[in-house]
Order: sequence, then structure tokens, then C-alpha cells
Amino acid sequence: MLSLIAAPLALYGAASLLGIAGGRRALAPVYLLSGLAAAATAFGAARFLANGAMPETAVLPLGLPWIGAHFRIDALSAFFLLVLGLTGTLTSFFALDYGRHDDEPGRVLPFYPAFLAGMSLVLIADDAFSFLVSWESMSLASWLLVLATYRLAETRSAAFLYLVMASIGVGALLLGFGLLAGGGGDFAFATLRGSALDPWKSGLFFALAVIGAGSKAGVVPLHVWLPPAHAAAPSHVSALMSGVMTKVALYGLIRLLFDLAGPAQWWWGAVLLLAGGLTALLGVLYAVMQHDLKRLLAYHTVENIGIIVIGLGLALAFRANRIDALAALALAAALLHVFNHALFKSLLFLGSGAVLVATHERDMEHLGGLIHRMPVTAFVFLIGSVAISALPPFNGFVSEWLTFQAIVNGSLLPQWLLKFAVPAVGAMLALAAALAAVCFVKVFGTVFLGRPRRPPAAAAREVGPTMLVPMAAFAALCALVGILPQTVLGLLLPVSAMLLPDSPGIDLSNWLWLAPLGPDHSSYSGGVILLAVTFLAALLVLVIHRFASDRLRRSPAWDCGFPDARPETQYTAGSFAQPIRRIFGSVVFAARERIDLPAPGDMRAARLEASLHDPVWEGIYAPTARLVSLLADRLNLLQFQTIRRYLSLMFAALVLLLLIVAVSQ
Amino acid sequence: MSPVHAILATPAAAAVLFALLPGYRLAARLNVLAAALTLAASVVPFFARPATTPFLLIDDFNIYLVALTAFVAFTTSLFSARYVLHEVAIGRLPAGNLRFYHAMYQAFCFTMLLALTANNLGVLWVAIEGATLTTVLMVGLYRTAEALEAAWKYFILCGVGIALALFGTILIYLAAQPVMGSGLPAMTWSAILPRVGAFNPAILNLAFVFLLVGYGTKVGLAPLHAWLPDAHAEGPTPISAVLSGLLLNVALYAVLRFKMLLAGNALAVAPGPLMLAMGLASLLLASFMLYRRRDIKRLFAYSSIEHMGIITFAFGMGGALANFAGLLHMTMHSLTKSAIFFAVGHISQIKGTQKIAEIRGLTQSQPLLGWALVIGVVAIAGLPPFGVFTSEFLVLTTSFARQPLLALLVLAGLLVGLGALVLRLQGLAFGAGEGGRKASPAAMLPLFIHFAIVLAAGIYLPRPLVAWFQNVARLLG
Amino acid sequence: MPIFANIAYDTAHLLDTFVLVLSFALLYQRRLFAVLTIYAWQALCLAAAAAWQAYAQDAPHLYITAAIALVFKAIVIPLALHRIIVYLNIHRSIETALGIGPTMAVGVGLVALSILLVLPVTAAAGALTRESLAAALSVVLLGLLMMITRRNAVSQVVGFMSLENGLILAAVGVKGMPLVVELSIAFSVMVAFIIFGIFFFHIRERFDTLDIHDMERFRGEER
Amino acid sequence: MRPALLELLQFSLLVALAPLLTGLVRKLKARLNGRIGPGLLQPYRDLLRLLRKEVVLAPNASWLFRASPYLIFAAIWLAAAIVPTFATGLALSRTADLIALVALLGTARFALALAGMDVGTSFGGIGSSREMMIASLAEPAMLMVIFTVALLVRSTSLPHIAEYLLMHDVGIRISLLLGLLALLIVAIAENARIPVDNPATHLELTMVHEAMVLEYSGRHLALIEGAAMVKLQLYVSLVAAVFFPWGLARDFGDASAVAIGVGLYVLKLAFAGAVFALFETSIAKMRVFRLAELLGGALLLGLLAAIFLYVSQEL
Repeated sequence: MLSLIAAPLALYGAASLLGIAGGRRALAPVYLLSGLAAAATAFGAARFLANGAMPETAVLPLGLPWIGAHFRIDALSAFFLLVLGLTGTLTSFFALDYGRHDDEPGRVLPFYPAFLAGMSLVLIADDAFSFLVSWESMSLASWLLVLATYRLAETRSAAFLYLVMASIGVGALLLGFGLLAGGGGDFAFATLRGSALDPWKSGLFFALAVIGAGSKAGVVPLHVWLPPAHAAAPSHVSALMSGVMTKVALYGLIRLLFDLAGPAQWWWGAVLLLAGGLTALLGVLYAVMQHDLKRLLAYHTVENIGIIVIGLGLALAFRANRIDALAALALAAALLHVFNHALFKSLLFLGSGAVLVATHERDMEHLGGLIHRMPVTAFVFLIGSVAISALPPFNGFVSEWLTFQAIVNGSLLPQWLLKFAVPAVGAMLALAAALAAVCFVKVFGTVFLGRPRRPPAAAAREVGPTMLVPMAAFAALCALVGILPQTVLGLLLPVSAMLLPDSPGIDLSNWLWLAPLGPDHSSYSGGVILLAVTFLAALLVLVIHRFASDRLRRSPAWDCGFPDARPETQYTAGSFAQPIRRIFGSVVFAARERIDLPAPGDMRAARLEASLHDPVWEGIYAPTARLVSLLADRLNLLQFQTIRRYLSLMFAALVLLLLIVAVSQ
Repeated sequence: MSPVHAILATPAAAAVLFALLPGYRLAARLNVLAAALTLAASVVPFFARPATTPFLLIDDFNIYLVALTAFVAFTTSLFSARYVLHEVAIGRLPAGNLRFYHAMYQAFCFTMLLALTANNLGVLWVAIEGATLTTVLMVGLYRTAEALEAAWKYFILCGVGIALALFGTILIYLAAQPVMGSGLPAMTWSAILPRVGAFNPAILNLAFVFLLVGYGTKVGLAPLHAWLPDAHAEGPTPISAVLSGLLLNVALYAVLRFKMLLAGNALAVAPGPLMLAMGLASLLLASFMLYRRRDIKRLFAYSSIEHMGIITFAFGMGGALANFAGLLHMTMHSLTKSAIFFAVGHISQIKGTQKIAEIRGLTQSQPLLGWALVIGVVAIAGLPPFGVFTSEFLVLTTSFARQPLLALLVLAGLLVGLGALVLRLQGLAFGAGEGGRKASPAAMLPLFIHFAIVLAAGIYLPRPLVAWFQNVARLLG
Repeated sequence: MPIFANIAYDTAHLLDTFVLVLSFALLYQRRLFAVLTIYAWQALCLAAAAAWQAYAQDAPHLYITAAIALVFKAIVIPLALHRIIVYLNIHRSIETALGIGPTMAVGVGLVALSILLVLPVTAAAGALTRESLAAALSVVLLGLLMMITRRNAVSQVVGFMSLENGLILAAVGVKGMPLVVELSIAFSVMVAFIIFGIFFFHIRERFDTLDIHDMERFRGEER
Repeated sequence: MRPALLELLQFSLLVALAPLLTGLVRKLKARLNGRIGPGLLQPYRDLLRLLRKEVVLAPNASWLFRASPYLIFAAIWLAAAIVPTFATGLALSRTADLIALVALLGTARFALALAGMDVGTSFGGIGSSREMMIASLAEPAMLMVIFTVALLVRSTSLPHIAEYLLMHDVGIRISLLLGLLALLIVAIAENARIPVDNPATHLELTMVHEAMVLEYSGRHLALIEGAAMVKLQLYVSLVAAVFFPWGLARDFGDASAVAIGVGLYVLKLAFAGAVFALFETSIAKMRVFRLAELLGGALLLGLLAAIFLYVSQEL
């Protein structure tokens, strides 16, 4: 029964106990065990998918006594288990070395395996109760992991926000399940699947599901917890949180909307589309404004979640209109992006971890020139950057290309709202992709290129192989999936067969050219592009060096004749982002710039102050907090009354109840 | 003599004994022993269900509450043994008072067990009044101005409550008398329950209002809760533990008994709405109050109000699932909350203060204690994998299907409360910790026993327990 | 015998009414000693009522209740309170939180409410219980009202005790209520506690402060 | 055999003609300004001269700085080769549809912008920053145009589009005109032409593209200049293929069709060059931050085009 996952779970448990018992000494065994377990998961999941993905179920006498704890592994959960396992393996490997740089490993070790275990359990849970227990356990474990750097006040506030938002999400899901179960006690998914809700209720369920899963995935405007939390956690944990946990949340969304919710209504797709577009665009805009490396990466997670949600929204819209071929395409696009994002985002977070270890800096304005001191890290980080900017020939582009393919066919949707929403969302998506490229030119340009801006950057040393190998592996995977996406898309066929039974699934007949809708439609081949570009470039090198010139002289930079400027004169991340800040920020973030230019002869330094406002925070969260605080103050007066007043309260209550009874009879 | 007699006799005898016994160290040990004996006796009924007498009764409803009460009283006596010795050591408590303390502790256990096993409305009332008097004396034990003020407030408010409850009791008899004829049977649970259908509904309604307000005061339902936080905060911590963990349950037990009566009468008003309203009020009020607490024991006292609110709401919602949830929640809350008060007791003794602002970074300075607090708060905040989550899950899911708006309010209250608890927890447990001695692992035993049970319940509920709960849930209607 | 039944009913009704009227008098009275005296009278009426019920229902144990009421409530407690007032030289005039007039108005309202509540009690319960129940309920509510409208500790205690009188009235009013004696004894213990508390805490003015001034500190929490 | 030859023709045609196009534009502009101007072949001479010069490299220039020019040229060359110039259905044309094409150019730009940041001078930074900003606005506009066409043709692959437009008489659609307009604006922006940028400026603060490649010299500079020329030609042939696909050879059987295709292609190039020259002499360069409005306008045009198309399809 589920032998695939049982062994890994046992391993996680053992590792967690070791972490509690052993403290710092248990570092190597804990990460080795976790890595082993994750690897086993990945291997098992891949084999399961390859062998036709026949669902396996198991019921344990745990959880709610009258239904027990149901577990089930099917194509969908197997795919996400694959993502989890793959990422978990490499991350744990990375942590073998990185973990030693945590200031208190004792606060990471017990919870790291628990976190992985929690996520695995979410993926195989087959009844509402076990699902929510695993879901919240995953949140709890990650909350404690975030608190590993508990000494910083900002970490504590981040952790607080995180746990509260997570609980709000769980609350929403809980109500949703309550709606499906209809007040009955049977929460097994098998039963919930059957429950036919009237349109109004199923709409409510949809809303609850989106709030619940969306708050964990970081869909705008429920994303506020994500960047601070992911930034505060140790980098290998950030990699898991961004790379996997948000995906587990999306798994929840898919499970609820495609599997449990019954027939979809077309407007669900519209809602998801707009939410996704908004998320993608806002996420990337936040990111461009950021100068803290890890926060920036976290905001890009928000962006990519948006892209995936767009794909899911399209899939829902097509499914609701019985256009199953395109639904399959959109779904495949979304799921492939899930896979890709897990790869490159983990790679980037691990890279940021390496930079952190080498320089103890997260602020990009203090870094620079690392390409010379950390060549390997720089190279893999470059691959990650290109991949996340959705540029060929790497994997990020393939999934976005598929999404676009689904979008250009959006005109087949009958509803007018969708007809107009789809191209608009397409524009948002395109804009997001372009801005992502801007952002990563900024990141790579300021962190790795140019000259060191502060001594720590100048003194940086390349990290050890234990950290480099996993990053390199991620980079290789990014390239591989970019060149031969068919490999992963093949694993996805059972998933779409499960969720969209009457769809043919996408066409993968040609191994070199990817033509999802058949040979007479659009096609793309990362492999050919890579080959051709390499060949042409090599040709150019040969010809030019052979026939023209290959001489080369080092001399100070020209820089329009300015004598050797100090590193401070380099373009900073802030100045790089300035045009975007001026064009978009002024609209979205009410960004303002105040320039204070001293008069000639005045020796004062000139100052430029840029101020940003977060519309979501100031629009939704701050008012809520104020409201709670206000109510708390008002009610708190009750604590300071005299006994006579309390007696009067009692008297009032009594008389009121008596009156009610008197009236009611 | 039937096990019930043993259950009641042990604490009663112990109380008398301790009143006479001079040496407090010995008394502290004997206290544990007596509690252990009571616990042992309380397990017997599970195997040999004693016959119902006119005054005493053991049925599915109270059998596990008796066991729970005895159990928590036992673990608390373990905790109390160390606690009071330390209090004497630091001179906060004159050794002479301890004789009184232990006597009262056992007397209190006796009254609670009596209230649970009473088959007679009058006995029930007398027992709960006795519980009030004993605890009043314990709350005032420290003789500080604060303690006396708290005790006095507790006494006056609960005294009035008790008086109203008595009126309600008389009314019930009044309703029963025409049907059952004069005399004892008309005040005996086992006798009136089957025939309640024939009672005069008008009187039943009237009675229930008085009983709800009367015993509800002891449950700590808003707006009758005012005595609770101070009584918890100013008394010795073991007493806070039993107050939160047991007394509230016992009072609620009384309310539920009468709810059962009303449920049995078709014409009487549905008690549900009243309980829903009071439960919701308590939940919301307490969850907001949590934010402004500066005193750690008051913080958790208010969380007790919050949970009593949830439980009352669950029973008010009614139906098999909700009642099941309520019963489960009663159990889980009393275990968790008493464990938390154990932890708080150690903390305030180590840090020498109850002010939240002066306690921080426990996981660093006292890892064992700190993490115990983290577990406790996580559990009480209703996060899985602890038992409290199970009951809250059931309450919310069932009530949302039937009363969406109420369920939303409950969820809001829970989330607000969770926010406050987590906020305080992060201050207490994380952040830069100061020094202070480590708590000895042995002292932690009672805590971890409780947490182990709560965790286990969150993952696996044993069949027999479930069977009882479901049976009682059916009775509660 | 109908006549006899009528007499039984009338007498009981009369005594109940006395008790009720005396509660109003308690609400009305402004002077502390007078309040004590009125309370003593109320206790006396209660004792009489109890005794009459004992005779009417021929339930001998009610005589004990009557005796307790007579000795303990009508004599001992008033004297004790008298001593305390003198001993602690408490202000002799009563400070009210709500004016006498409004208090009376509310009181009347409460009586109306209790009658409204008891009306649906069908004849099955018997006219006797029906009337005395209404009276008892009103006495209870009026006692509570007195507790919250009086600022002086002693008058609040008196309020509490008249509330209790209402309870006993109800208890004896219903036919063949068992355990009345035990209950009334248990209750008297509580009353004793309160009086002891007043004496012990030296409560001169208002028992919700124990004469301790800055109260916030005692809530353990600065605002 | 023949397809391979044609591919070869395609590639060589591009490198052969690109400088000529640039030269033509310059010559015409000079004429319009009343100057004689350099000969048509001047660009070839410049490139050769640069190629023969030695490279002067800043001390902290990394491998990325040296590799970029080759990658950029290769990428743009490939991209250009995918666009049908004289014939549709060439073997490589399946490699990337329009979207992938835009993305491939994006990769080239990414490399160039990074190269601009590599030496760590302020001007390089300015250049990259502005170039990326412009691109971030131009790309969505471009994609909107692609949507419009794709909605019509139900495909984003260039050969399909071209053939579809050849076969069917779609008539003059408003949306197509809007699309064309948007595409032209994008083309101007992408190729750093007036009014977005001035390829011939020597005032640093107004430079965008020039500032970015300020540190390049010798063969590297030659490659980058060459790449720019090829890119210009790419856009011209893109516009030609999508909106004026006349004369594209479809069967490679008869050489005549190919010959006609090539001939017509050259004519199209010449026409485009003339248009560019006329346009650029007639207007002045914009301030950098006015660009947002221009390109935002293009984006909206694209969106409008898509929506108009819906309407016209539905009605």
C-alpha cells in the first residue's frame, strides 16, 4: 500500500527525531536521510507515472474515527511528488554544507524533515481531515523554520504574519469542505467528489478554495506573507518554500477545482485568469523595486504563481466550455511551469544562499563583480536567470510558450467576458515576462557583474562542491527540460487523462519539434535553437579569428573618457530600476522621487529620495489590523469595571433572556 | 461499597486528614497519593458500571468526565507538590497555610466529583456551591490585596449566580412535581429524564434561563465572565489549572444536563439559540481581549473563556457531530489548558514575574520549558496535529453547512484569538532570552503526559471513547 | 374542604404578598438601620409563610425551614449586621446608583415581567404555586435589582439576602419539595460567608473596592 | 539537397544585404538632409575595418563580455533566417513561431544588456537600463500584434501566416492596420531608430544602444553593429512577410519562383529603407520618458486590434 511514499515518510520521521536528539551533531545524518527519502519519492513517483499511474489507495484507522485516514496516490499527486522529491533531494544535498552556516542548526534540523513530510502527506491525503492536518502541519513546520533566525525582529513579524495568513487559508478550506460535506460527517474525497452542489453553493466553494489555496500559494492580494517569510528562512528552506510549498498549495487548488468541485462554471476561469494576470504583473513589479536579493526572488515566486494560475484559469475556462483539447494544453502548460519554476527558483535561491555564505550580504547594492570570484555560482545563476526570464532555449520559456499557445486560441471561448479577458491577460503575461527579464538583468548585472561595491564582495570566495553540485544539477535540468520538454510533458499525459478524461491530451509525436496541437500548428524546438546558435557562434569565432583578427589588449575602461571611476559610480540596482519605477511605480506604488541638489559651490552631497507605497498592504491589511486593535481597546474597558457593574451586566443578561422567553411563548 | 463511594470518599477523607495533619511536606506527598487513589477508583466504573442510586449515578455522560477530573486532579497534584514547596521556599506562602491548602484541594476535588456523580439536582447544586466556596478560599490564599480582591469578586459574582441556579433548580422541581408526584424522584435525573416530555414547558423555559445564567456564570460565559480572569491570575497556579481544566467543565456539565432535559420536551424553547448566542459572545469577546493582556495567566484565562465559548457554541449548534465536537473539545481543552498552566507556573516561578513583557526568549534560556509552551499554545490555538483542531474542524464544518454566518463569525473569532496567542507566544518563546535556572525535566512530566495525550487524540481517537461520545451526543440531541 | 382550601390559598397568598411588598420597601428605604429592620420583617413573613405551608401541606420538615428563617434571618443576621455597622462605623445613609423613583419603576417592571412569565404556567401547576411563584420570582429579581442599585456593602448584602428569601419562598411554595432544609442551610452558609467577608475585609463603603483605591493595579493590568 | 541550398541562400542573403539596407537608409537620409553622404557600401567597409582591428578590453571584463557579441550575432542571424524572406516553408522555419522569435531576440538583448553592465561603468548601466525598459514595453506590444494575426490565422507560425494571407483574401481589416501600426512602432523601438534612439548620436546622455556598447571595440563592435543591421532587416522582412507576403516562393521546384521571390524581397527592402529615411528625417528624437507613452500606445493599438478582430469575427 503506497509503498512509494511509506518508506520516505518513515525516513523523514527518523531524521526529525535525530534532529531533536542530536542537535548540531546530527546535521549530516538529518540532511542525508531527508535527501535519501526525497530521492526515493522522486524515483517512485517517476516510475509510477511512467507505468500508467494506476491509483493506489490506503485507509488507516487514524484521524476521524468514523472514516479513518484515507490516502491515495494518483497521477496528479505523483507528479507533484516528483517535483517535491527532485527539489528536496538536491536541496538536502546542498544543505549538507550550507546548513553548517546557520547560526543555530538545532532550530532547523528537527523541522526540515517534518516540513518535507508534511508536504508529502498533503499530496497523498484523500480525505478532508487528513488533508487539512497535513496542510497545516506543513505550515507549522515552515513557520518554525522561518523562526530559525528568530533573533531578528523582522523575522518574528514575518513569521507571525505567515502563520496568521496560513491559518486564514486553512479556515477557508475548512469551510469549503464543510460546504461539500453538507453538514454530514463523511469527509472522504471519494464521497465529496459525489456531492452535487447547487450553482450558488459551488460558486461559494470556488471562492473559498481560491482564498484557501491562493493564500498559501501567494496569489495577490493574499501574497503579503510570502516575501518576508521566504526571505527570512535559511536559503535551502526558502528554496523548498518557494519551489515546492507554493506548488503544493497549487496542487490543493487543482485537486479542489478540477477533481472535487464537480462541473466547472465558466466564470471560475475568468476569475482565475484575472487573478493570475494581476498576480504575475504585480509580483514582478514588486520584484523590480526590491534590492534585497532573497525578497526579490520571493516576489518572483509570486509572479510565477500568477503565470501558473493563468494556465489553470484557461484550463478551467476551456473545460467549462467542453473544449478539452485546449484545456489539456493549458493544463499541461501550467503543470510544466510548476515543474520548471521549482527547478529554476530553487536554483536561484540556492545561488543566493551561496552568495550569502560567501559575502554575508543580501543587499544587492553592496555586491558586484562576483563573476570573477565565484565563476561557477555565477554561471549557474546566469542559467537560472535566463530560465526565469522565459528566454529560450531554457525551460522557463517552454511553459510560457505553451501558455501563450493556449491564449492565442482563447478566441474559441464563447463568453464575451473571456474573449476580452484572454488577450488582456495575454498582454499582462507578456509584460510580466519582459519585466522579469529587466529584473534579472538588474540582479545578475549588479550582483555578479561590474566591480565589487563593498569589501565583503571583493573578498568573496567560491563555495565548496557540496553546494555547487546541486546548483549545477538544477541548471542542467533547466537546460534539459528546455531542450527536450517532451520528457516532462510525457509524464503529464496521465494527469490530463485523469482530470480531463475526454481530451486527447497534447500531441508529443515529434521528439525534436514541440507542436502541442499537431504538426500543422505552431511549433518550437529549443534543441534546434541551441544547436544552431552554438554552430553559428562557433562558425563566427573560427572565421573571424582565422581571417580577420584575434588580437586583444587590456587597458582601462573607456567610459567616455572619465578617468578610472570608483566602484561607487557604477549603476546601482536602484538606478537600474529607476525607469521602471517611474513608468509603472508611479501608478501602482504611488512612487515619488525627491531630488535635493545643492547649489554650485555648496559642498553638501546631493540626495535622491524615492518613496514607495504598497497598495495591497495599505489598502487591505493595515485597515484590518487597525480595526482589530480598535475593537480590542474598546472591549478591553470591560476588564476594569467594579463588581456592581459586573452584577448589572449579569442582571441585564438575565432580564434579556427572560424577556426573550416571555416573548417566545 | 460501590466504586462511586470510593471515588467520593477518598478525597473527602483526605481533606479531613490534611486538615489535621501538621507537616506540609508529608501532606504534599499524601496529596499526590490521595489523588492517585481517586484516579484509580475513577477507572473502576469503566469495567464495573455501578448501579444508579437516588443520589449517585454513573452514566455514559459523566463516566469519562469523572475519569478526566480525577486524572487532571492527579497530574495537578504532582505539579502542585513541587510548586507549593517552592512558594514556601521563596516565602511567598507561609508554611502554615499549606495545611489549609491541601485540605481545600481535596475538598475541592470532592465537591467536583460529587457534582459530576450527583443524581439529584439539589445535591448537584450543593456540590457546585461547595466547589465555589473552596476555590474562593484558595484564590485568596496569597492574602495579597490583589488576591483578596479577586477572591471577593469571584465570590460575589458566583454567589449570585449560584443563587439564580438554585431558583432554576426549584423551578425544575416545580415542573416535575405534577408529573412525578412530590418527593425525591422529582429531583432525580434518572427518574425525570425519561418523563420530561410531560412537564410544563413554560416552567422548563423559565428554569433553563435561570440555570443557564446561574451555572453559566461559573462556566465563564460572556457577559458573566468577569470573575474568571482575576481568579485565575491571582490564585496559586495549580488552582488556576484546576479552575480552567475542571471547574469550568463541571459547571458546563450541569448546564448540559439541563439542556438534555429541555431537549427531551418538545414544547419547551430550543436551548440552542441561547447557547449559540452566549458561546459566540464569549468567543468573540475573549479573542479580542487577548490582545491587551499584560499578565500571562490572565492571557490564558481569557483563552479559557474563548474555548468555553466554542464548546457552548458547539452544543448550542447541536446534532451528533457538533455535540461530539463539544465533548471532545471539553476533554482536549481541560488537558491542554491545565498543562499550559503548569508551564506558566514554572515560568513565573523561574522568572519571578507574571508580566508578559518581562518574559522572553524562553526557547533559548529554558529550552524544555520554552518548547513546552510553544507546543501548548500551538495546541490551544487549534492548530493540528493536536486534538483541539479535530473538534474545531468538526464544529466549523458542520455549522457552516447549517449556519454559514455564525460559522464565519466563529472562524473570525478563532483567527483573531490565534493571532493574539501567536503574537504573545513569539514574544515569550522566541527573541533574545535572558538567563534563569533551567526547569528540571522531572517537573515537566505532567505537562508532557498531557501533551502526549492531546497529540495522540489529534491523530487517533480510541474506539470506546468515540462510542461514549457518540452515545452522549445522541442524548444531548 | 373547599373553604379550607380557600383559606390555605388566601393565607399563603397574603404572606407571599407581604414578602413582595417588603422587598419594595427595601428598595424604597434610604436609611441603613431601617433597611435592616425591614429585612427582619421580610424574614419574619417568610418564616410565617414556611410555617403555614408546613401546616397546609402537612410537611413537618418545613417547620425547620421556618425556624431557620426565624432565628437566623429574622434575628441573628440583622443583629450581626447592626453590630458590624456600629463597629466599623459605616455611613448610616444609603448611597444609590439609581434614584429611588426610577428604581421603583424598574421594580414594577420586573414584577410585571415575572407575572408575564408565570402566566403560561397552566392550572395544572395549581393556583397556589402559580401565585407564589410569581411573587418569588419578583422577590428574586428585586433583590438583584437592590444589589446593583445600592452602593453600600451592607445594603447590597441585604439585597442578596432578600433574593435568597425569594428562593426559599419558592422552595416552600411548591408542594413537597425535598431537601429544602438542606438547601436553605447550605445557602445560609454562603450568606454567613459574605457577612464574614464584610467583617473580615473591613468593608466600610462599597464591597466592590474593599476600600482599596487604585483599582487598575488590582486588575493586575495597567490599561 | 535543394532545401539545404535554399537555407544557405537565406542565411547568406541576410548577411549580404543587411549592411546594404543600413547603407541605403543613411545615404537617403543624407540626401534628404541635402548632403551627399557616404556611399552605399560604406557599412561594409566599416565592418571590415573593425573586424581587422584589435580588441581593447577593460581589465575587469569577464568572459561574458567577450562571448556576448558572437552569441548575439548568432541568435539574431538565426532569428532572421527563420522569418520568410523570399520563400516560405524552409526547413528551419519550424524551429520557432513568432512568439519564440520574439523571445529569441529577447535572449540576444538579455546578453547585450548584461554585457553593458559587465565592465561596471555608469554609461553601460544607463544603456542597459534604458534598453531593457524600452524592450519591456515593446515586447508586449509585439505580442499583441501577434495575437491579432494569430486570431485571424489560428497559428503563430510565420509560414502558416504568410501562406494564409496569400491564399485567403482577408481584405483590409481595421485590426490589421492597427496591428501594422503597432508593429512599426515596435520595429522602430527595437532597432533603436529615431525617435526612440539615435544610432548616430554622440551625446552620451541621449544614448541608449550606443551607451550600452560603449566599451566594445574591434571585432566585437563589428559583430554588434552587424547584428543591429541584421535585426533591422529582420523586422523589415517580418513586416513584409506578415502584411505584404506577395511573391513569396512556395514550391521550391522552379527556380523562377525563387528568383521572383528574391527579386521582390530586394524591392521590399529598398522600399522599407526609403520609408525609414523619410520618417527619420521628418521627426526628432524623443525624451527617454516620453517613450513610455509611445510604446504604451503601441500596446493599446495591439490590444485594440485584437478586440476589433473579435468584433469583426463575431459580426
